[in-house]
Amino acid sequence: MLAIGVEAMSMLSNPTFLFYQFMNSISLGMNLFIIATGLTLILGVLRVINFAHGAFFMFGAYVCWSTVTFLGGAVGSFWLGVVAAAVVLGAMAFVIERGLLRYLYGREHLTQLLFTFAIVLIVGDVAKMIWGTDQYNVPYPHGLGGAVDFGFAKYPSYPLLLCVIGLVVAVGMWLALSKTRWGRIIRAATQDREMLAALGMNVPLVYTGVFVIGSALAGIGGALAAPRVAVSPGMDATIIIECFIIVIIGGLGSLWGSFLGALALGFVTMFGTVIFPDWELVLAYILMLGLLLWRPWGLFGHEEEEPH
Amino acid sequence: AGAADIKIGVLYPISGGGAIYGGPAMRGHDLAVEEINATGGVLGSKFVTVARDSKINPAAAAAAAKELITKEGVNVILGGLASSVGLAISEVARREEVIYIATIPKTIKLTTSKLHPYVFRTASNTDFEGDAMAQIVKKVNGKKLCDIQLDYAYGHDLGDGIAKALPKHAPGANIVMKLRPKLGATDFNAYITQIMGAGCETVVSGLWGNHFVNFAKQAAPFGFFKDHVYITGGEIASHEVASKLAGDYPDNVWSNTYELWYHSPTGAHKKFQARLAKKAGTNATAMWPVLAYNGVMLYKAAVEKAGSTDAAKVIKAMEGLTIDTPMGSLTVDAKSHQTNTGQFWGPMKKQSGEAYRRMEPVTFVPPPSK
Amino acid sequence: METVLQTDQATKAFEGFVAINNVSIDLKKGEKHAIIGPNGAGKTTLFNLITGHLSLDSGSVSFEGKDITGTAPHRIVKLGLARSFQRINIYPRMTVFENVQVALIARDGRSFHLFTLGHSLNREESAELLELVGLSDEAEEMAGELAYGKQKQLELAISLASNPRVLLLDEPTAGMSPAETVEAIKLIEEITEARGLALLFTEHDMGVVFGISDRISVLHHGELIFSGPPDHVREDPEVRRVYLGQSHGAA
Amino acid sequence: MQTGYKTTFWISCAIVLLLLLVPTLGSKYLIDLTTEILIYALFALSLNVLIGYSGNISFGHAAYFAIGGYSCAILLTTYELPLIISMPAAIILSGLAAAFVGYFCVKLTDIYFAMLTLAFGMLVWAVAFKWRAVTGGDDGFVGVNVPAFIDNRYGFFYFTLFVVTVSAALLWLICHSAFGRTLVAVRENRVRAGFVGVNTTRLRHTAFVVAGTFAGIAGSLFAMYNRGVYVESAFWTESGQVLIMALLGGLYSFFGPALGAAVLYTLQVGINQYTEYWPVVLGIILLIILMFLPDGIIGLAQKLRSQFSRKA
Amino acid sequence: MAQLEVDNIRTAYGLSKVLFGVSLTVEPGEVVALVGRNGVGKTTTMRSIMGMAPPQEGSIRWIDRDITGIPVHHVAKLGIGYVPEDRRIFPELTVWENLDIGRRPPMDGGDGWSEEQVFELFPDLKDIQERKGGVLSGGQQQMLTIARSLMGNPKLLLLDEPSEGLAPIVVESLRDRIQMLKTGGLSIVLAEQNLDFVLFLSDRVHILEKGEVVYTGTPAELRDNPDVQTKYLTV
Ligand SMILES: Nc1ncnc2c1ncn2[C@@H]1O[C@H](COP(=O)(O)OP(=O)(O)OP(=O)(O)O)[C@@H](O)[C@H]1O
Ligand SMILES: Nc1ncnc2c1ncn2[C@@H]1O[C@H](COP(=O)(O)OP(=O)(O)OP(=O)(O)O)[C@@H](O)[C@H]1O
Ligand SMILES: [Mg+2]
Ligand SMILES: [Mg+2]
Repeated sequence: MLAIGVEAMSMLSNPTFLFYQFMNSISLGMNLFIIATGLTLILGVLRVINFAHGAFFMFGAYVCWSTVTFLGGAVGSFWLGVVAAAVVLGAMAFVIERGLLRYLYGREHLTQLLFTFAIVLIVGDVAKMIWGTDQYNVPYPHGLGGAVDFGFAKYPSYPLLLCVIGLVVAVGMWLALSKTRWGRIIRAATQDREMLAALGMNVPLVYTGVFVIGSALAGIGGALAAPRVAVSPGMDATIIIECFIIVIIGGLGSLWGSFLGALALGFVTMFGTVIFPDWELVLAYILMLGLLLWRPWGLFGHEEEEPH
Repeated sequence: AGAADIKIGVLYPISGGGAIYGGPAMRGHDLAVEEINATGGVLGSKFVTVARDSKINPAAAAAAAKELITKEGVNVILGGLASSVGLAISEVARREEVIYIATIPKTIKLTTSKLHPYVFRTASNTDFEGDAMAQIVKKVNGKKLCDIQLDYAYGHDLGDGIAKALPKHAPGANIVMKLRPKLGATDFNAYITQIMGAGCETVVSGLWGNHFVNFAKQAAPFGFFKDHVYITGGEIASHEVASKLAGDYPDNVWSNTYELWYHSPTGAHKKFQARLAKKAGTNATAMWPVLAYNGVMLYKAAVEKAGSTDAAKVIKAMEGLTIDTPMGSLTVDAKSHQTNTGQFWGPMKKQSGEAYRRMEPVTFVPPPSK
Repeated sequence: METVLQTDQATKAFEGFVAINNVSIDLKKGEKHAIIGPNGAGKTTLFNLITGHLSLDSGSVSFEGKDITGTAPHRIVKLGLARSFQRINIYPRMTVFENVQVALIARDGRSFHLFTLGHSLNREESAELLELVGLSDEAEEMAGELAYGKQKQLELAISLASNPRVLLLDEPTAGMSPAETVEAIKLIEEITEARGLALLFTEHDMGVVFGISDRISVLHHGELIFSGPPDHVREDPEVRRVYLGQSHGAA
Repeated sequence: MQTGYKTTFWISCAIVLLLLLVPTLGSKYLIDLTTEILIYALFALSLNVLIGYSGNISFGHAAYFAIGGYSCAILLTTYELPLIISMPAAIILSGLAAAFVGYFCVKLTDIYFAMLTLAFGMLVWAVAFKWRAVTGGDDGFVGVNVPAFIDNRYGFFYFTLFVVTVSAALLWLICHSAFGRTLVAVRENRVRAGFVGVNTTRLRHTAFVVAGTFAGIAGSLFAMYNRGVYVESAFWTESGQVLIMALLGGLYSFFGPALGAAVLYTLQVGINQYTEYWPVVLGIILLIILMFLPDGIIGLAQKLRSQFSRKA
Repeated sequence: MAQLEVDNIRTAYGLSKVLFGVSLTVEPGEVVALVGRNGVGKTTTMRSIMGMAPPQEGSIRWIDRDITGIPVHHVAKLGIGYVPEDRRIFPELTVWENLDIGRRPPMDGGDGWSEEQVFELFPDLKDIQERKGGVLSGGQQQMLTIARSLMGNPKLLLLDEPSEGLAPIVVESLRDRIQMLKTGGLSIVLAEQNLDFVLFLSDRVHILEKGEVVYTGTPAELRDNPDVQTKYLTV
């Protein structure tokens, strides 16, 4: 076992292998970021830890599969699937928020958390009722099943595309939140709901909007993940913990925090599995522990203001 | 009429991630019970199924097993999926002195270190599987092997099984790299690139179900399956994986399955297949039903032979018992309580005009004789 | 007279903005010392530095001759220095009675008694304290539902519970009606008198400031610009210019 | 108020008395079910010291349950030590583990706290998973040796009842002690509590240790009851489950969580018997409780009682 | 017809009743003061008008429209601004962003308040535009709250204890500024403990006691009525 570990280590001095690992890390990171960003948004504004985010992610993947299958795998059907996932999840989120969640805003974190837990149970079973227990395969979108040739090495094109999408999402969200009035309103809503209403803002609408957008992002994340993984029950379970870890190490509700957190998780996972193969199970947790011991409130978070 | 029903407790995961397997298994189980009852039952009694969700949680499965025994008063327990669940149910069976037939769990411990009189297994085990894979390594003339297994009991045991069997069947082959991704892993890129870097021409593996699907989908764009022969346990040749991956199923894969709907080694299988197809509403059926089906049939035969449902008598009857199954005859080893369940092995080939891969040729590999 | 509390060249900056600059003040035994100054002058910050809520960039704080720079807040309280807050700071979902009782339990060092029933501890003393601040009637009400002024009274009761020798009050009468203010001031005077407390407080109500303080220090832009008896403060042109304005300055 | 304590005392006595009679009903299943519920009730009560009384949501509480379970099982079986040594040692080990983990966790609050406990909990899970030689890995530690006097359904039931009753009594005392009161104050306003001279960090740390220790007791009972310990017991979903139990019963009452454990466990076992779609049923029940019974079952009972007495 | 007409409202928090029939009217450009001891219901009256604590009985009319129980943000959009006693700035937003959140064009067109004008009113805020609201001193927060609600160009301002926590010199200038706003046509409901401030600014004073209006009069009348003052306002 030891000798084998050493061999893997020695591969790290091989530039092609290093390039692969580097790309692997970034693509995993961006993949996770796309999924986690919706969670960050919801957590930041609604202060709700949305356990159902993973279930929404799974649902998005299923919707994408159904769309692709319905269209017989025609060119472009995958991208329609992504849109469909966003729309369906957005609509679901709308119903959940308007019908139930909004009555719980005044209550404790724990109540809201268990609420989302209940949603996990329900959404999971609804998915099972619709799609059964089979696993499904979504082919890579047309023209993206191959690899891009960098001269010295080839790297699969689809993960590369995910990196680009991740970056676009990050920059887009950042611009929207910090440079627009709506962004400021959303941030204000995280801090004092009642006062925001007293300034004439339709806070319930803001909340609904944020929940819908965040959930649609989960759906998009699921649809975008679908070509790389088996679409099946249970795919929600691991992703939600990874998303939590990202959000926490980034600092609650911080966009760039979760961006960096996702990248960190990508690198730690990819290099960790090579250097400490026996620790793969807990690499993510160790990353989180280490980070929180170093910066207790995450990369970009800070302690709640205490009263003067 | 007259005699009381015989209650069969059955435990498969029917909720959550494990439901992919538990659902089809239940179908096979129900088919067996229906057939038995349609032909007048056993000793004049009907079989009645009491099903519970084992989840993939041993403590929950143990609690459910206890409930089946103490509340429902079942005569036997069938099922299990994960190894830990199998062991947990087995422990309850031992204490409550009720027979447990493990239909899916493969962990070797069940019939070795944790063996007790009440536990039997109709599933294959990791040593059988490793032995078959070593034979294929020989067949494809593999020399430099990479071994990738999931980091949990089944993966470790299968890895050991392969390592044990290699010197016997393929002495020239050498494992140069062992990789152990975690159970439930979804991103295999780090492993794919490591194998590519290590320069193996052959990969042995036990990545099952979704793990294989994810691995294959992520490896394909690298051109991975052009350069590597991929020999794998974990029933990757089964219909559920082949049909779902369809055109994305990679080339150069050798794998196994308990059953193939398109391949009938016996006349009994044809009939079984027809009935199952009717129940499932499709010809192309999964592999899991036959496992559950065989478990019920084994118990039925043992009760008939014992002439009673008394556990001690049934155990006696079961030891050394041989029954006919859709897959051929099956014998219970009197000492280890393990049946000689074999598996089909072969390369997966593209079919002309179809995306769906089939095993071609199909070879039945019986368990190694001692 | 003996000095009980002292800051020596205390300095504190927030991200380059100097909120407290070289401030040295002292509090004598039994003295009532007011700190006044424009909004944002650094009064609350100074209090936070003294009570250990914020750490000093440089300088030191000493209490009864002991250097307490860098000591944890709860230790400082135990030494005999208590404070109230500018914003209300109570236990909103506990009864008024329990608010005080818990403080007494802490004072007696019983917070870590896992096997002593809490219910019966310090009942009489809690009742007395509530009586003292005039909250006897509200003893069983949820503290969070009290009106603002009453919550301030409760704050005072909680602060007194630790038997302090020095009391730091950050705008104790802010938000109180004139009637309550008069009562509160009377109360504070009585209590400081009876218990021999030294009092360091901030306040923007000049009636209160000039009414009770023995000495007044003025902060401006984080610096101490004046310290002396009330009459002198009133006449100081600089203080009038930056803080008092016309009405109070003229009086 | 004092009379309130008295009522609690007598009601508790009555419940214990009724429980003593369970084995006479002649149903093995009922005995098993009651034993399981008692163990989960203790588990939930221990968690409530953290959640209800100190206001810290833990997602890693199952870790101490598992540590108690593994230690007790290993000491009894691998080292063949008597129960009188194994169980106390297991309890102390859980407490020590909680002391170690708590040291880091109590520096944080709220969601960060919850996530840190989750991370530590998963580390414990991973150790149990990987340390096959000692714990049996994901196969579980099967075949625990238990002493003869509890190696039967009845003996174990009475033993469990005894241990859970004594533990619950101790927990009650702790929650209503000077410490418990101060804990509530810290939950309500940490900063203020600091300024009346409470070392809030140490106080929360103590609560963490108390919770972990009693979870360890529940865990060691569970290991002996099942004659086995499995890694799933340390998984975060197990922590989630016990959290739901506590909330279901009502966090701000001492006995609520125990009641919640009884109700949820029975529900789960019950629903499981009728449908494979038990998660959706559970989800809907949970929703109804959250939407309509904000203070859990105990809260509802109190509301009904106060309405009743107002009419009377 | 008055601009704001509060008619006999009764408000409770849960089971505890706080207002027992409070009525008041405000004419355009008028300053109406609410005074009284702590806990008599001044804040609750304002929260009722704002829709934050909708009354169980009684009605609130605003320019010929019944606004009883409508959502808070609708009330705000109809031109009523609220400055709460506990400040409630958005701590994570900068001073400038806090002001921006409050921005709302005047209902009847025109330019309305700009940051520059607000900074003229509170020069202290100008230098700390980029500072986060949460770290401001108590008084700075108070100024920011008032400034923020002005940015919404309300027709009626509910000012809950605006002078609290402000330095005397600032109180003075605030008083003058409010006077200016009033001259500019803004109506104001003012809850205040500082009697001088009240007497200087208001057109009418209501004294509340235990959730009821027990006295109504002009400042002059109140000034000349030491009996009432002693009875309700001092010890
Ligand atoms: N954490 C911080 N970061 C940056 N600036 C801060 C911080 N805390 C306080 N300040 C600034 O320091 C200055 C002093 O604030 P402080 O609260 O001490 O004032 P104060 O004298 O109590 O005023 P007031 O009378 O209005 O309560 C203010 O300008 C404030 O904005
Ligand atoms: N959220 C609440 N729940 C229950 N009771 C409340 C709540 N808020 C206020 N009260 C009660 O309502 C009454 C009126 O409070 P209100 O804040 O309106 O008084 P106020 O006149 O503004 O007093 P102050 O001058 O102290 O600000 C008080 O007795 C208070 O205890
Ligand atoms: Mg201040
Ligand atoms: Mg008020």
